[in-house]
Amino acid sequence: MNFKHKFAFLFPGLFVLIGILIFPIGFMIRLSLSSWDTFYPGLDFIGIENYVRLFTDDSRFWESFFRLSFLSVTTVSLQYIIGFSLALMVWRDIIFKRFFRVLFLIPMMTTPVIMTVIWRTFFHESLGPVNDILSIFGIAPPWLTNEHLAKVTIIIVEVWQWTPFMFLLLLAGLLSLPKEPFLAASVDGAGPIRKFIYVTFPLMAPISIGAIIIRLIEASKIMDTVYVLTSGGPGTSTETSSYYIFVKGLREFQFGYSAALSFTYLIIMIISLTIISKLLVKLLIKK
Amino acid sequence: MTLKSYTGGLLVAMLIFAQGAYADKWSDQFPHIKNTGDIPGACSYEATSKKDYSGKTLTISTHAVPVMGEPTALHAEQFSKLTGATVDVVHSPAGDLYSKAMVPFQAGQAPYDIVFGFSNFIRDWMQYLAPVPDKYVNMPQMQDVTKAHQGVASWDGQMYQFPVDGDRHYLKYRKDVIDNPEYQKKYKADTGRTLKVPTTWKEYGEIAAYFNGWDWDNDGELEYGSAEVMKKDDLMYAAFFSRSASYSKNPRTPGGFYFDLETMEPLINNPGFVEALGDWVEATKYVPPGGINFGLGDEINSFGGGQTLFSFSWDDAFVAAMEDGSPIKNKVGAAPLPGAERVWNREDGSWDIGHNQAPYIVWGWAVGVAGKSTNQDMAFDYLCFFANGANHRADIAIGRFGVNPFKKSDFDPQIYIDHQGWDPLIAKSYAATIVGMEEFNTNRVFPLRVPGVFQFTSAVAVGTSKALAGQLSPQEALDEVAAEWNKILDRVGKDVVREAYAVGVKLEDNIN
Amino acid sequence: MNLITENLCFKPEHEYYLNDISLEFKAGNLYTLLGRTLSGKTSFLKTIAGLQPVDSGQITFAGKDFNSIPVWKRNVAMVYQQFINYPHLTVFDNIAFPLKQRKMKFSDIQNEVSSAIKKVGLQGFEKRKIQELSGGQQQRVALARSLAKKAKILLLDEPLVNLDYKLREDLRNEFKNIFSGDLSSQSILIYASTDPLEAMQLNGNIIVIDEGKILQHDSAKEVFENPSNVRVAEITNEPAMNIVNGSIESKKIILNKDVQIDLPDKLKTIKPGKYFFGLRASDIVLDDSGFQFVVDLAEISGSETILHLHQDNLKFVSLINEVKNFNNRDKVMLKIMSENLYVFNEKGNLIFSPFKNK
Amino acid sequence: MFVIAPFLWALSTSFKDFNSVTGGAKYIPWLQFEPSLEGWSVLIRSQGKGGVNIIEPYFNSVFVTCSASLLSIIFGTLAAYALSRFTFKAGFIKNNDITFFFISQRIMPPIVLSIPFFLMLGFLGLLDSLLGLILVYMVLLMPIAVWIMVDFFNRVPKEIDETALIDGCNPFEAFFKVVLPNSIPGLIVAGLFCIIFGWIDFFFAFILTFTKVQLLPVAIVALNSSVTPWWSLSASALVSVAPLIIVAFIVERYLSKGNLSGALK
Repeated sequence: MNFKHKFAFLFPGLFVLIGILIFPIGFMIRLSLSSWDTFYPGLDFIGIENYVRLFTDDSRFWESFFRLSFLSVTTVSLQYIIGFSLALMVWRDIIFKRFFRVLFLIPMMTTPVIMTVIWRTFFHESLGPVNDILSIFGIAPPWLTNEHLAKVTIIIVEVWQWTPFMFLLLLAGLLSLPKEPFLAASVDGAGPIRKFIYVTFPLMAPISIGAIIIRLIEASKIMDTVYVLTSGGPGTSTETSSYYIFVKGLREFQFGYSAALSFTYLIIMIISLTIISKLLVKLLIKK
Repeated sequence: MTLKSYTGGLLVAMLIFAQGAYADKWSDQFPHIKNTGDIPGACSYEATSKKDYSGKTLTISTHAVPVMGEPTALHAEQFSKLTGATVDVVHSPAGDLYSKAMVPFQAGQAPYDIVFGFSNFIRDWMQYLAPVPDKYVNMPQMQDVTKAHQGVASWDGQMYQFPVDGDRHYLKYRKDVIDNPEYQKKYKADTGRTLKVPTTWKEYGEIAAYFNGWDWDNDGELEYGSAEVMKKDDLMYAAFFSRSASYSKNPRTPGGFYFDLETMEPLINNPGFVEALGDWVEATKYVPPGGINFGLGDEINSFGGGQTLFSFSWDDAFVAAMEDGSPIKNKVGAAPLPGAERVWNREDGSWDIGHNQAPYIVWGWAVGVAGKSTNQDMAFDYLCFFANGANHRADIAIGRFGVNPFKKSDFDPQIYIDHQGWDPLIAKSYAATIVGMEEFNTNRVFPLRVPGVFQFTSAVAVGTSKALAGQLSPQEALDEVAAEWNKILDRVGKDVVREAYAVGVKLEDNIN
Repeated sequence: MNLITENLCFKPEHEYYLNDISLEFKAGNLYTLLGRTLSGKTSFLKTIAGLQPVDSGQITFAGKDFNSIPVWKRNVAMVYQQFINYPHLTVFDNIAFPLKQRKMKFSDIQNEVSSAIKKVGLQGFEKRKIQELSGGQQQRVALARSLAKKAKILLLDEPLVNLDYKLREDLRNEFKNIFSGDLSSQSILIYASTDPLEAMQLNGNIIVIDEGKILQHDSAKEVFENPSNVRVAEITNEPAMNIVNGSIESKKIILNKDVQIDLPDKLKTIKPGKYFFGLRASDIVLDDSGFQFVVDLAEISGSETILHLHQDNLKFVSLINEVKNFNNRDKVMLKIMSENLYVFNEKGNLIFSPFKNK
Repeated sequence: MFVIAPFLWALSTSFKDFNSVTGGAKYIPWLQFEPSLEGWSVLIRSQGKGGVNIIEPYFNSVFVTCSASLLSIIFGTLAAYALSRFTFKAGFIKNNDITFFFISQRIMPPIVLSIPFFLMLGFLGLLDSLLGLILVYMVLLMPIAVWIMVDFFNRVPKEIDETALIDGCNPFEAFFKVVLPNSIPGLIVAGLFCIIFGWIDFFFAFILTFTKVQLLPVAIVALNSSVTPWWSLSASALVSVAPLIIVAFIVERYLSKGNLSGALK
């Protein structure tokens, strides 16, 4: 269909969004070309100096970026796997099905900043319940203070918080699947596993891609969890890009530089997400 | 404060200050000051009640409750009752106070009349703050403030922050352990050394390691050596400077602790600091499980809850331990920070042997009035009221308020003995410890107060936490910090930093 | 009140949806648009309705330029192959929807709707929601809605294809009555279909369309008897007409090296050379005197058997008017009814039809 | 168990006080520690007594979240409909690119936008106001609305709209009379997502407000002092999640009825 009315549908939203964003984004780009910091707040012009610094003299940013990639890919895969299993579980008729469905949704609805404080007490190595219970087995993992375990802890919290999102999307997808292919598969004598591999999974592929991409976008912003749980420590072992940008911007008030970081980050994210989504489409659908 | 401690306090007050507490019309109306009643002064209840600010609104950005946030709100409520002003208080976590005020400042706005923060924000904030008017600087209430804290609140002689709190780092220890003859014997037998309050960081480490990981107070729980702020956030570097001061603050080499004032060469990676960081890495072995991720709150919970033998940062852990209801009330002691058996001499490039001790007058709560505020009179009156004699005396007794002594009159041990039920010995050692470092010691370290201070301290936090996590050796870690400091210097401008740093060095070198 | 399209072209990407379509539809007539799936039938209908733009070309209706009239003012009606109704409305409201849209008086609406409901046989279902109806009933609602509108142009896009066999037959018969009885001589009815049988049964004008191009436009009988080219012959027969690339040489029709048949007298006038030969599936019959073929696949459909056969490189489909069991790889003897052969030249155009030359 | 454990812990902690927190992990009130209502009482005490006022922030949060969600849904749904049904082309920019533009707004870390937003709202005089927050939240929420609704509309047969057009509706009438009434499940889902994401935002609410307008997460974080009072923080965390549990039930109801089916695929 093609009517001139189409603009009347699209433009209000588009222009509201652009209207609200054009200044911030333009300002950010301009800011990235300035040396605005605590002491000299102002839009001077220093050319691409900030970008030069970023590309030649800031391994911490790149390290944090790769760490972020690792964390978000891991958490999103885990969320996908767990979310899918849970969705499959309550898809069928089990007892208290509805209760479980509600239960699995709740973590998503908690404010991360607040919930993570609770998690910090939860993993507190001498006052929290986790190590208290584990001490029965004579172990006391340093959840927040070991370089590697701290990452695991962050992953656990992220998985807890956001698996429900994946779960909801996938469950809704499952519930909307047509019945015929399953009947056909049953007639052909396919067992539950083969049914999953050959029927459920392919049918769910498009939904999965959408869900994974959206979660990757959200997961890449992971910050509250890091801030509250470990402040990026121990060392820099849990610093992620957005946390690093946050530190440079709102802690050290190097606005010019943090704008350059942000802009670079944005470009990288848009490119990599586009590539990832193309890859996923190839991987999940063409097969 | 629970009702019980009110009554308890009231009884004590009735006995000692019978005349003062009796028939004071202000303490009837404001139970907060029941212990003392109104104390006369320019900003007393009596004086404040004569002002009329009705119809005006005062806005305050302060810390989260309870620490500093609760007294802010409490005094706001009282101030409002007395003057008719509307007072809006907004609370933020400590880490966000700087940006909460700085973002509007930089955008040319003044949404808050009063901004709470830390004393080391002064250089970044002062261009947006109104200087404290002479009227307040000269009043007796201010003259009672220790010299060190007047210095902390001022920039080159001009006061920008209104003193409402005093902060310093000192050593807290479990008196019941250190003074226990049995443990003293046992320690001697096991190690050949004497068990006493440590005077060097090495001793601190040895004793803490010895008392780590076993149930020395027989409560069924394990106890540990030391609780310290090791979490990589805005506070950990302060703990590091506390540990480094005695190794690097050499009274014979004035002209800079953090930088060499002449060359602006960072000193952060000299052997003194490296030695201190080495000690600190060692300390990860005698902190409680998870201790390497302790923030100040954890430290307070840990020492205040009786979990560790030592702790050495702000007052809070000590006050928490000494509060009514604490399981270790009157079982703790206060002492100056440990020293070192040698101190680095950067001019000779060698160690000066001999005991050296340098107190760290750490930054603490500080509060300023926005330069663009249209209610500056009211704002200063509020702050003055906040810190008036009666309020201050009541505030320092409540651990969770985070308000600590900073007035000369606070160092009378009798206050703590009478009002808070402290053991006289403890009260005396506490008062002596504090007054000693603030009034008499001349080898003090003051917080770094230069433009972009957060960049410098954040670099320290990153570097030292890498060392604590074992990612880097102490030398490597501090070399990295020094390199980062040089970069920041280049960015911010060496001369700008030098100019600001000179102001702090003057304090350290006792030049007025 | 004629509908005229001139040189309609639409090529959104790389393929033509509509390729130079010029047609004239006369009021009071039924046109069947016959073509395979994706041949451009739906595109054409949507273009008439105004739902799809064209790159070039002109539509005129009753002498007026139709291009410039937006879809909602064109007064056409359309029934889709999917059962498209308004799911949130009842049957009555569904049918009344276009009438309300026209701001008709409520009493008139009631009359129109009930007469339309009667026509499609849905009495008693007025208050039902759409989801509570079967597929056939849903399609009746869609039909009723388009009838109630009394549109000047009624477009039906394979309305029966998604129904099961029995229902399809029933509804098709009803269609005939509805159309012949009610649809006044004022209306143009265009019926898109993939099914040649259906097209023949409807017995209107047949327009054969393929790859967006009109191949033939004639009466049903004419299209059946004289398909203008190979593609039409394939499209208008079910199963598709067998088309074989062969030649005529010295009084013989050579289909491959084994299958060679004597040239029937009727074809003697045709010069030797390469040709396409068309043969309806029903013109290949079991006969021991014929050639030997191998069965690739045998399908039984109703009272008929369809055999897919091959002999060397030659592939045939044969329709046998009885039910017989064959196994794959069975060998069967088949006779080719050579007098019913169509002959197309190398370009695929018809040069000989058994009907024309009878 | 994994899902619920933190809540149980928070519930238990909310009844503790300083001594029962610092004495190691304890779980069961009365049995292992003396329960105290301190944590909960903080939520209703006046500020001067060390409480945090959460009633007004609660209503602010509800108002801002709902208004921003509603506006996002309105604009987002219209845009999503356009992107799903019509073809747009401007140079190399096509429908998918516009859709991606909408969704990509969520890629930006909030920190990136905080300063510019602050300056912009300052210029418009909307700092510390509900309206300013609503504007900002629209940027956060509209991408979600567009994403869900484009998906939804892609699954509603376009022949329904076409039929409406043929039946005499212009595109607006077709949208409002036919498409919208049949999109209620999608709208509900999009609305719920918007509400969730609006409700849990902390960052913008924190940076862009001063004293007049406070949202719930900001009010609660005011409890996260340097000495974290575990008890009151736990209590307030539970309070903040409570209304969304109702939301969870609504979502579930739609799931069970299968109405959501078309909504999210």
